[in-house]
Amino acid sequence: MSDTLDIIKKLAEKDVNEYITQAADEGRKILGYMCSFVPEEIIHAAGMVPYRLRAVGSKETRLGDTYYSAINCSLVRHIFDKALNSEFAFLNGVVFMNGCDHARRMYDNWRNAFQTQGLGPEFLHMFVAPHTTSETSFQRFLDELRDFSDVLEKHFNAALTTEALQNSIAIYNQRRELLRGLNEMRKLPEPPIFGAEMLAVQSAMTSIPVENAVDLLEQLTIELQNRRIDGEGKLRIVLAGGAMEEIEHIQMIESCGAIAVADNLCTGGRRADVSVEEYGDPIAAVAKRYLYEVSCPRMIDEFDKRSASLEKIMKDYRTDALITEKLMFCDLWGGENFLLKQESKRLGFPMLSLEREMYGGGEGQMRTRVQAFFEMVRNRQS
Amino acid sequence: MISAGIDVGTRFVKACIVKDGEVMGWAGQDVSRDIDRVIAGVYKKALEQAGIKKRQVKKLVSTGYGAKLVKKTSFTMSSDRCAAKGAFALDPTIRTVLDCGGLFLTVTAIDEKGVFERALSNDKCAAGSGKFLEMSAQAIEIPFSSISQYAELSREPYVISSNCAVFAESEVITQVNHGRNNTDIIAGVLHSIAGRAATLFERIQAQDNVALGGGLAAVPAFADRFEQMTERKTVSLPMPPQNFGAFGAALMAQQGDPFKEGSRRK
Amino acid sequence: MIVAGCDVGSLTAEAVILKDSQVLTSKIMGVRATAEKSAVCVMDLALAQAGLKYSDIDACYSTGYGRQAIPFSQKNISEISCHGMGAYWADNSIRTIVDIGGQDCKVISIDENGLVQEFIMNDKCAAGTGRCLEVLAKALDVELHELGPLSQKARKPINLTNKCSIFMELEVMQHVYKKRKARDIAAGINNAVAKRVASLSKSVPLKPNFAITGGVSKNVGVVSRMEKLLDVKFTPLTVDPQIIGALGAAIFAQKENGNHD
Amino acid sequence: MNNPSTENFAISRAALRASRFGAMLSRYPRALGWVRRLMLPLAIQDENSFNKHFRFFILLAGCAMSDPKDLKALGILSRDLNAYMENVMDEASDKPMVWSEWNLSNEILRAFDVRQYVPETFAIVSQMAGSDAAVEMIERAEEEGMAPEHCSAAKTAVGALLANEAPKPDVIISSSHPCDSVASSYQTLQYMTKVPMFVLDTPYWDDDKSFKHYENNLWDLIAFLEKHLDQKLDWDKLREICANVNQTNHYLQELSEMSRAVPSPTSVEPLLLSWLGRMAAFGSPNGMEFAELVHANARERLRKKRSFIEKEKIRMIWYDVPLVFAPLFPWLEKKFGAVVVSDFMGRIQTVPIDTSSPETMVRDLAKTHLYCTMVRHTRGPAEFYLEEFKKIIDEYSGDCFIFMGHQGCKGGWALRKMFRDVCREAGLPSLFVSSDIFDKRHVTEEEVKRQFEDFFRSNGLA
Ligand SMILES: Nc1ncnc2c1ncn2[C@@H]1O[C@H](COP(=O)(O)OP(=O)(O)O)[C@@H](O)[C@H]1O
Ligand SMILES: Nc1ncnc2c1ncn2[C@@H]1O[C@H](COP(=O)(O)OP(=O)(O)O)[C@@H](O)[C@H]1O
Ligand code: SF4
Ligand code: SF4
Ligand code: SF4
Repeated sequence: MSDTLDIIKKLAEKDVNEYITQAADEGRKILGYMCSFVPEEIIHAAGMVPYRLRAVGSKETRLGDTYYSAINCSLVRHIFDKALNSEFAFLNGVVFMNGCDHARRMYDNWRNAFQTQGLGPEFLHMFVAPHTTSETSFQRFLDELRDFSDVLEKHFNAALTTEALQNSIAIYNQRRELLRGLNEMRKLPEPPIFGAEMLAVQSAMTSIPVENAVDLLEQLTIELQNRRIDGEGKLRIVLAGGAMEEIEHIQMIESCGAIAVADNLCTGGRRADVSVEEYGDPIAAVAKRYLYEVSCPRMIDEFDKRSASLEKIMKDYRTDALITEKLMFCDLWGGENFLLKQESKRLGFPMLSLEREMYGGGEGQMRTRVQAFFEMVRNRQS
Repeated sequence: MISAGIDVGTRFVKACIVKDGEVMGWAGQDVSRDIDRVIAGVYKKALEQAGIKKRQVKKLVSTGYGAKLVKKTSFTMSSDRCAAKGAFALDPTIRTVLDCGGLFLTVTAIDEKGVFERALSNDKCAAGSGKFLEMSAQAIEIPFSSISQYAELSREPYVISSNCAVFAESEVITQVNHGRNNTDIIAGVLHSIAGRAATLFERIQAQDNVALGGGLAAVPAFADRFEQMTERKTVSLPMPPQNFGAFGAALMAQQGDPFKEGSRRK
Repeated sequence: MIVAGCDVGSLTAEAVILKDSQVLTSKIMGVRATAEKSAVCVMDLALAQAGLKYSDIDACYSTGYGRQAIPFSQKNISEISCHGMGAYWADNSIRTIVDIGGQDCKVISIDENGLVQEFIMNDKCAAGTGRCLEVLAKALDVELHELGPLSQKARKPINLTNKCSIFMELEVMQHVYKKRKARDIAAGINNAVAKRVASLSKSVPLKPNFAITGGVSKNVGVVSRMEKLLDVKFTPLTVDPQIIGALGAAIFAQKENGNHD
Repeated sequence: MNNPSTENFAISRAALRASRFGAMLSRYPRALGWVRRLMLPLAIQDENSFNKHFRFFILLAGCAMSDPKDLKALGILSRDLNAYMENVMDEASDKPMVWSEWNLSNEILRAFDVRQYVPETFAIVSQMAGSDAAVEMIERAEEEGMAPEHCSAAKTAVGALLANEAPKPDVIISSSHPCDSVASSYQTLQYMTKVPMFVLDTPYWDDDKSFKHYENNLWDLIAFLEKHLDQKLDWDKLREICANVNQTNHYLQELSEMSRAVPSPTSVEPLLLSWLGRMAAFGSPNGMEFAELVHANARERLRKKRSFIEKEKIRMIWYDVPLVFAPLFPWLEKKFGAVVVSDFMGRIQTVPIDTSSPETMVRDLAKTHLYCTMVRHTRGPAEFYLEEFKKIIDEYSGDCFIFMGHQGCKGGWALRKMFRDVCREAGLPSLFVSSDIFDKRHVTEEEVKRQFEDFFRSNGLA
């Protein structure tokens, strides 16, 4: 049994943790953010701790529903519900992103709640990323990153030097490398870690200061050297999708006779895929990494690339099947699911798409489907 | 003057006879295929209870989802307004009426003169309705009248979050199969319906005092949960809440031109 | 060799006992408070009828919603595989199975060994399930088993447009209030459900022969409408469609525990 | 369910026939006015097998436009609409086929020698062929596995492609807004057609940097088109089109502002039609003539203080327009004397295009694109909606606000608390209806009517 893994799993189960409170006590500002496009390096270089908002621990969306409607994504409703319950009171600011329509409206709703109900914090910023990867978009994005740095500097009275940014890039790259190391181990026939556990690791790492993350990951890497999971008779699967934080859900999938050895989840392995270049203009390097490598269906002109990278993952990790995860009412992943389904027919890999509401139950039906899918994959293999 | 109100809801038909603002009699019955018979029957029962002949009724007003099915009415009126009218007549301190019916939750805000201000209904999905409670209770074999008793016994309500009433029901069944107590489940169902009612309540930015109307309000455990969630007390009125709509309609009938009253147009 | 299969669904529980590939007994009953109780109960009945004891059974597999909670089963298998296998066993020319149960519906494509090759299961909405039929039948005030025969007599079926089963109920009520004929409404209900299932089945390769299982297969209205929409004929099965799931589980038990020769 | 037809453009042809018939009739506006008057009671009834086809036709023959002069204007517009449809179906043509997303006003595209198809218009075209056609297309797309949450317009577009109702494209142009549904569905369309696609990246804010970014995008688009169509942009033609667009916009903008008068001399219908026209006839002589005529008619009524409808009683401000329930407008008019005085779909708010040089044209075209309906509001922060909404409330003397929410517009639904707050502050009663602009499976017409009736009653408006 691995101690560090237990520590990390505990971290994943909660929204506030001692590392964050400690950082706050030391006077570091905590900045919440919503989406994988928000550059953590820049926030970090301004002396702050980026913290990804999660719905974990939320039971209902009662208050969130006073703003959002029943056809809005449950993740967003849960997170905003938590905000209205002052569960994010420890944040010094929130950065929103025009990721999807549901999430970007949180910028509006949060401001409204700030004005009408005094919901903190005061610093609410909209960070805008283009939807295409053209040169024009790149220039625009570069500009946005510079503006973002300026805003942080001004509002928090911080000095965001090139050197600081270079350091931040280095340490985030270190975190990425460590995560990649773990992923590398998952390629083994007997991986050291379950997919559910790995998701816990990945989610926890976005809720603590990066320095602590690196320490924990280093220990975890050592501890996992000798851990092996018996993969005998289990299918190797890859998960793809947007935000995913329900660890029990992956446990359920794995309990049907599989190990999730790889993922392309927004809150998962995709963040660690590619490092930021450590030479040249650091802002440009960050821009390049975030515009071209986040690999999200909100980018309209790069499905081929996304599909190719998924195909590569499936080959590298020798997976038997793909499971895609989407939340109800998500246009972006709905469309992506359809495209992946076509690709699965073209390339001949089995694929199952699951739709769920965040913390929404319905396990019985889901289990039947997953189990039948695994039985089907085995039938096809034999 | 004697007037009558008939509320043809999604689940029940209710009738109420009023004489000069006083209730004389009322009756209610499940809707069924032969709706005309049901309406006639309910009306007749209410008249009998009031001891009044049909021809003595000067004016008849209908309300509710199927208001148009009632024949020979003076006019029809929307149910949110009738429920508010009824509740306000019983207690003029009331500013908000939450009508929890078979398929719709409606919240109505009124001003200090009882004039309608605004109303809101729940989102189109049935998981926050009386019907859902009935279906769940049926699925786990709890008689409707004992729902409150069962819910009180629950220590750990299992909250069902599915948006769909039918799927929520199947989740209920799955949970039963997993050995969960039916007390926890019914408490969870009540919790989720009350949650939706509370959201609606928040949305309209309701003022005190609050009255609960509709068939669901007759379930004490529901009202309790609702109060807990919103941290407000609701006023209990001297009439079964399911009857507010029909009562309000009958009161409307007593007035001259109902559309002028409370008109907000400048 | 004696094997058994047990299917605990949401409404009914079934048990099947096989002896040397012959059905010895089968039993159907309504579910009890928990899946475990239902399973024990139905298996007791089946065993009693066959005059056997638990220890006589060489292997027992379970399926259905309650499949994980069954104490005496060695393995649980999804309903989808079991329905595929059960239908295949009943008639081995079957390649496509449409199963419409109480809580969901599935279209299953199997290979020449009865193993699942492809399947689809409804997940978006409850419309298109047996439960939806029950709710609508109740709104129309007819018994469930009358719905099929009644709809066969329809001349001008109504068109139910709503996607949501609860609101479909309201729509049915409105038609009732408008004094539309019960048979036309019944046909409208069956057509709506059949249409749901038919559109689901488009994403699975439809290979002949076809079979329909699950409780709703007893509703002739839905079945004949499905045949029309999919342009296929369903092969009647020799066994009661409701026990197919349990039967499939028993066959799996036999396959995986018998001596392969 | 009908067997899917194998014939290409079966639905489009039927729609074209209906439209041609309408155009023919509109040559006799007075007679058409009478036909309309006679048929109206049948049209505003609930849909049944008898009136299914002609009720939409009635809408087309002038929605609630009872003035023969307006009907004449409609006839002019329908010439271009017919030409558009004929063009789409003209498989023999050797001009390249360009698909362009429905929120792009395609002045630039028109300055090339191409045929154009707006995939989402198919939803409207199929309405003309009877309202079930749209649902059929949607079902077709959903059966294929397309995401059910996508905008029904996008689903019809994909359904049309599957049902051989869409022409084969050579290139596609799209944009990243107004909503995720567009962003996502164009990836689907591109995947299915496998042709080069250009995507304009729509900015979030309304500042100079944003406009500049979009302008750069337009330059990229021109380069892309020149390359893939192997043609040069005809700047003179573009200048002509821009000049025409300026005029047309001027008329339409004034038209939408005339509704401030009580009673309103115009309603949302001409504007909506021009919105349809924007896809088919924007920048064309006929398009301008239409705008000029409806403008002149409204001006005439304004002078005489006449209402657009027979008797105006309720002035409504709308959020989104349920095209599938088009006969709702005549019904509202007949039953309640309700007229839409302003809405977010038809309202034109834009800047004139400076035609002095290619640079100025592209600069201002960028602005007109970003000020176009849907795009103007949905792409940015809530203020883009709310500020305009507050202005409308101030200026248009509305009696109520109708939020006819559409299932695709998740971003709009996410704002409904703020809309409600604004209404509350202004003392404006508001009705929130959950519907869908093209998919009548979502909510029945009867249900929508019931909600309207209850709402008007409750608020003492009727
Ligand atoms: N005795 C009862 N039997 C069944 N349901 C009841 C009973 N008493 C109250 N209810 C509840 O009342 C609801 C119907 O409320 P009602 O206000 O009559 O609705 P509507 O006006 O839409 O018909 C039912 O859905 C159920 O939850
Ligand atoms: N005699 C019958 N006639 C018509 N339909 C029936 C009949 N019996 C059952 N059904 C339908 O079958 C459904 C139950 O199917 P079943 O396969 O037993 O469900 P499950 O597998 O979920 O237990 C019911 O919801 C009902 O619609
Ligand atoms: S799951 Fe989809 S809708 Fe929800 S926040 Fe993510 S991208 Fe947006
Ligand atoms: S999900 Fe259920 S309650 Fe919701 S729309 Fe569908 S059948 Fe209705
Ligand atoms: S109508 Fe709404 S959902 Fe459809 S494209 Fe426009 S903004 Fe998007």
